[in-house]
Amino acid sequence: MKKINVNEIRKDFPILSRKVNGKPLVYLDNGATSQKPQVVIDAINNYYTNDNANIHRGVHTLSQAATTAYEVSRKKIQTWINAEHSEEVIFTKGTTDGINLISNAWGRSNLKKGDEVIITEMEHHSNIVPWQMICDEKEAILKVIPINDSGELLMGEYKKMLSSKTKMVALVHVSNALGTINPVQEIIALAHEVGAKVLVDGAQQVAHAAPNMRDLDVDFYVFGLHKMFGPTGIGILYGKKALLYAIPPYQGGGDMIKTVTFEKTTYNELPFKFEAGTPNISAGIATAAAVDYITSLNWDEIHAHEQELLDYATVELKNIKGLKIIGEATNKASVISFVVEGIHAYDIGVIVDKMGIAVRTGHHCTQPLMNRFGIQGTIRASFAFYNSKQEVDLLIVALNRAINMLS
Amino acid sequence: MKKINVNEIRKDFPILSRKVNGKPLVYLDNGATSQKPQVVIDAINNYYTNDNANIHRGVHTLSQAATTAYEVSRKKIQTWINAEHSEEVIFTKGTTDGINLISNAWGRSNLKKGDEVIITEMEHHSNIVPWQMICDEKEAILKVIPINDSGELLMGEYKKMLSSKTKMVALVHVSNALGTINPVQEIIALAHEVGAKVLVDGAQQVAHAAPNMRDLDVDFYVFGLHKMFGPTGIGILYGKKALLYAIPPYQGGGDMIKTVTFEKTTYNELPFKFEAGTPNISAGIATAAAVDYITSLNWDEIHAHEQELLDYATVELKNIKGLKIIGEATNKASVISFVVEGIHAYDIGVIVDKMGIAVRTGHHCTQPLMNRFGIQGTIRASFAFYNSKQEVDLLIVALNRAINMLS
Amino acid sequence: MINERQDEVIEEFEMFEDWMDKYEYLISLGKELPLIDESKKTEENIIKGCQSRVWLAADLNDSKIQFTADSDAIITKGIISLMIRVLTDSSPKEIMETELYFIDKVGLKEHLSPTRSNGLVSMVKQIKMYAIAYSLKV
Amino acid sequence: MINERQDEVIEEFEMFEDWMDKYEYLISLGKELPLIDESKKTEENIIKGCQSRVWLAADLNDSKIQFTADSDAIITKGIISLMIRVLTDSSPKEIMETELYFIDKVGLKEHLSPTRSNGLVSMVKQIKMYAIAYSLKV
Ligand SMILES: Cc1ncc(COP(=O)(O)O)c(C=O)c1O
Ligand SMILES: Cc1ncc(COP(=O)(O)O)c(C=O)c1O
Repeated sequence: MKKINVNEIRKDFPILSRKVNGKPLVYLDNGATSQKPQVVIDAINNYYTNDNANIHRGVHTLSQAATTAYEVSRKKIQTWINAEHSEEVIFTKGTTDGINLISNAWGRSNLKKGDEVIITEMEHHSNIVPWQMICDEKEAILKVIPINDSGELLMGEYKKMLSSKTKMVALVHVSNALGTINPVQEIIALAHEVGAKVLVDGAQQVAHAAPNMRDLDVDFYVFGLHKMFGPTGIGILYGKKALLYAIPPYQGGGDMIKTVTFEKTTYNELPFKFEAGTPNISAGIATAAAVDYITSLNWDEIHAHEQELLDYATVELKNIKGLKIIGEATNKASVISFVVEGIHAYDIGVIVDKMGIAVRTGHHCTQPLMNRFGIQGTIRASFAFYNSKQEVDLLIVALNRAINMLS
Repeated sequence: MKKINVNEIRKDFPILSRKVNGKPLVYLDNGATSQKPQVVIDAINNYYTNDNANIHRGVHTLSQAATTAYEVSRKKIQTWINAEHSEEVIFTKGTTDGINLISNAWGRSNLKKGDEVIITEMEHHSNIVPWQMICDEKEAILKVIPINDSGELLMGEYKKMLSSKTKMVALVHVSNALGTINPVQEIIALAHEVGAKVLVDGAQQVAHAAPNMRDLDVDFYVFGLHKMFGPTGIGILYGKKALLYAIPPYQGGGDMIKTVTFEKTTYNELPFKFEAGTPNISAGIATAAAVDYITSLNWDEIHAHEQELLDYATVELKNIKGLKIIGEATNKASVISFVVEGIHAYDIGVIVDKMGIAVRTGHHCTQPLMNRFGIQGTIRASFAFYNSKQEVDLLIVALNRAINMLS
Repeated sequence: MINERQDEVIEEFEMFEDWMDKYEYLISLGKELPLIDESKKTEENIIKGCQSRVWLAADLNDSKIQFTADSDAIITKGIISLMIRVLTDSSPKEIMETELYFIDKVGLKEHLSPTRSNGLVSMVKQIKMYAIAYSLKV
Repeated sequence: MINERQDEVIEEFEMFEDWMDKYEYLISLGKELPLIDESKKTEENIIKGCQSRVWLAADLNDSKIQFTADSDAIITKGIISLMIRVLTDSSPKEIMETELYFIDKVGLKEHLSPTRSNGLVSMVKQIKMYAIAYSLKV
């Protein structure tokens, strides 16, 4: 397969040429947030410099231009995720906001005592705590699909859990801590057989491939733009139209109403019913630039490149004595978590940072998963398409040096 | 009093030199959103170009720098609003989000059947609908303080409403549709006498003066940065520490927890308990630039200038035949709403826009207030400190021309 | 037929030198006789834009649809008047198949943007709905 | 007394040429004898940073506070070792009044930033709390 030119692509991202602690930045913390191409930065800049106005309610030119640009972004997302209707695309604050919207608005109107919600052992706190809160309130039961030592879901256990009591299955598409890509399509189909709805947390998926709503037949899908080379403070909740239609609103305020009197308020149509208040307009508008950017790339090549990075880094890391990779699923995104025997992840993070390497250390907001592996946390290197094999080499050099110092 | 140099100040705002429909932009829609000085745009730009990283959890240099910058913004806001503790400053998505947070998290844990929540007849939908929703759920009663024909609260009626049943008084500091500045300090003191809490919607206040938390002795105060010359998608909820401490969290997710197990989750300290998920980092960081910018200005001069604009525009508008100002409170911010006999606000908005004038038309998300005055909507000119008397003149010329065409 | 009338309107608008002339013409159209019978201004026939209200009624006569409509905003009403002139007295099929290009061509596209809160977009949708409904009856 | 010890540490660090030397020294400090009695590593004495855990105990002896502390991260432990060297065996009043400037001066300020999740900041807060508490007893 033709290779992408990483050196060329890196030029699109101004931050990638900066230095950290005197060393060239090696940014391997893409799982936490991705870097932004110049076109996204420019879109934000241009909005504030030339077009800034509030949207959806103004007659004047600036307001119309901003509204149009904002709605263009919605359509671009719709196309990108292959949703049937543009009003199935709701702008949120981020992944966490989207999950809370559903656990709250859907949960309050659909869960009752004794109902069951299924999550997995590898969920991010953002896909655990909201369900704990609503299950607590509704006296519903939270069930957890366990994983094997490689970090893969035990599908047999999942099938056993499913019953007519199951109302919701909420799970991560790609695990931020392990890299595991879950078989969401199969999981969704199984859930639908018992009449349960499925919410997929796509936070980590969207940097690696466009999720396909119609192929997945998923009920709710959430992600944030900041991990897909877009701005901070904005995310997407996709929901099937009929479901969104039936759910009561989450937040009340401007834009989400049709008419308000003190006696009776009627709610606006989709998507506005779920978009109370002035949104993050600059980020909404720059979303189009992010989608345009990523769709301009050759994703077959990117998949091959990311796989190569993953394979290469995996082999190189395994050569380091005492290093253990956490998460060895067959189907894995370019995310590697590991621990080093006798050395605290924090110490390694501090030392490699001195050499310009940005990795994440800690529990990655997946404490139950860390407990499952009997560890406090890991060191995580997460790769984006702009990372190179040379950067893997630099990581390995830095790790060896850190381990040397720390043992 | 010394006059501010509007021409100089305008240079700080790049958009103010653009043209609209071939005419210089006259931006009089500051009530909807304000324009941004270059320093705010630069701060966002600089973050994405040089420092972009996720915050609060990373050990590496970029993450530390971003976290520090984000927390600096919190402190700047604290100082600006004279809050006692920095953890009383919660970052939200905006005014609407802040009100929903309180109506939800405070309301769910504090309201019960028969309790009373008092709002006013001039509230924005964002301070009506959330209270309708929670009162509905809790079978609490929503009471409404009426206003007089000038658009001032009937304080006598308010006093009569107060009782031991009153649990919350939620009102707007400065009315977005009328300009009325409410006597919030007195209202708060009266509410406290019966043991009620007070939430003040400061969305329109913050463009005209810094609200003082300790002087007001307010329990909750909300506003958004986009109306105070800062970025979109970020707002502030101030809450008294003891109250915030006692309220359960609103959203669940990353950052807002201390420990998570499937059996039991403990929540993080303030302010993080209320800040689930990756926040709007770029906007959070640029908040400091917005606060620095406005505190660098001479606000005594600005008050005088805004008063002059208000007085001048009021006189000039009243000279127009058939024009009626809606909202003539003694204590008024630089916001003027008006209607023209026999002409639809929308038509005027469309025509003056052709002449480069951006005003807002419609119900301004205050439908009950419009009903009170028996109108569908108004035309609203809302001034910021960068507006000039010449711009008022241009507005008057454009209005006369529009009325001419339309009558 | 519809397209002929569209082209007619486009030609008419070519005379106008600037936006002033154009809007003055629109306003004069808006001011002319009522475009709808007062009795038809019912809650049922109303289309609520956020800012202006639009009323729309459709009757079938001799296999052709007669549209009548109105708005409380005069510019909106002017545009409605053009639309009725173009569309009324056409068969459901014609209406279903037509593409309303004249609005764009005469420089009034902004008023038909889905982000406008004047109710016109919903009106056009509603017109198509009527056409579909009546096409089943014809 | 405390300041003398701070200055001593600062002088020591002036020898180091680069971050490597400095961190190697810190790590070696971290590796030395336990800084706290295993029996004192209780739930009560733990300070939970998001990433590393810190244990801290304080005892009053002869009107002077003895601090012992530990961490599971070795760099954190190295810094703790410096802090104990500087602070221990001081009177509550001294500790209350002291300003810990050496951390900044030796170029380790980043570790004491309130945004760090290593638990050190909470530890310093806790040290001051102990000092206040004991000052009431002395
Ligand atoms: C008085 C008032 N309250 C609340 C809001 C809602 O603010 P936002 O839309 O920024 O959430 C606004 C702004 O439209 C307002 O003017
Ligand atoms: C798998 C997963 N889910 C949810 C989240 C939460 O996303 P956000 O913090 O952007 O709301 C993250 C990111 O940290 C994640 O990796």
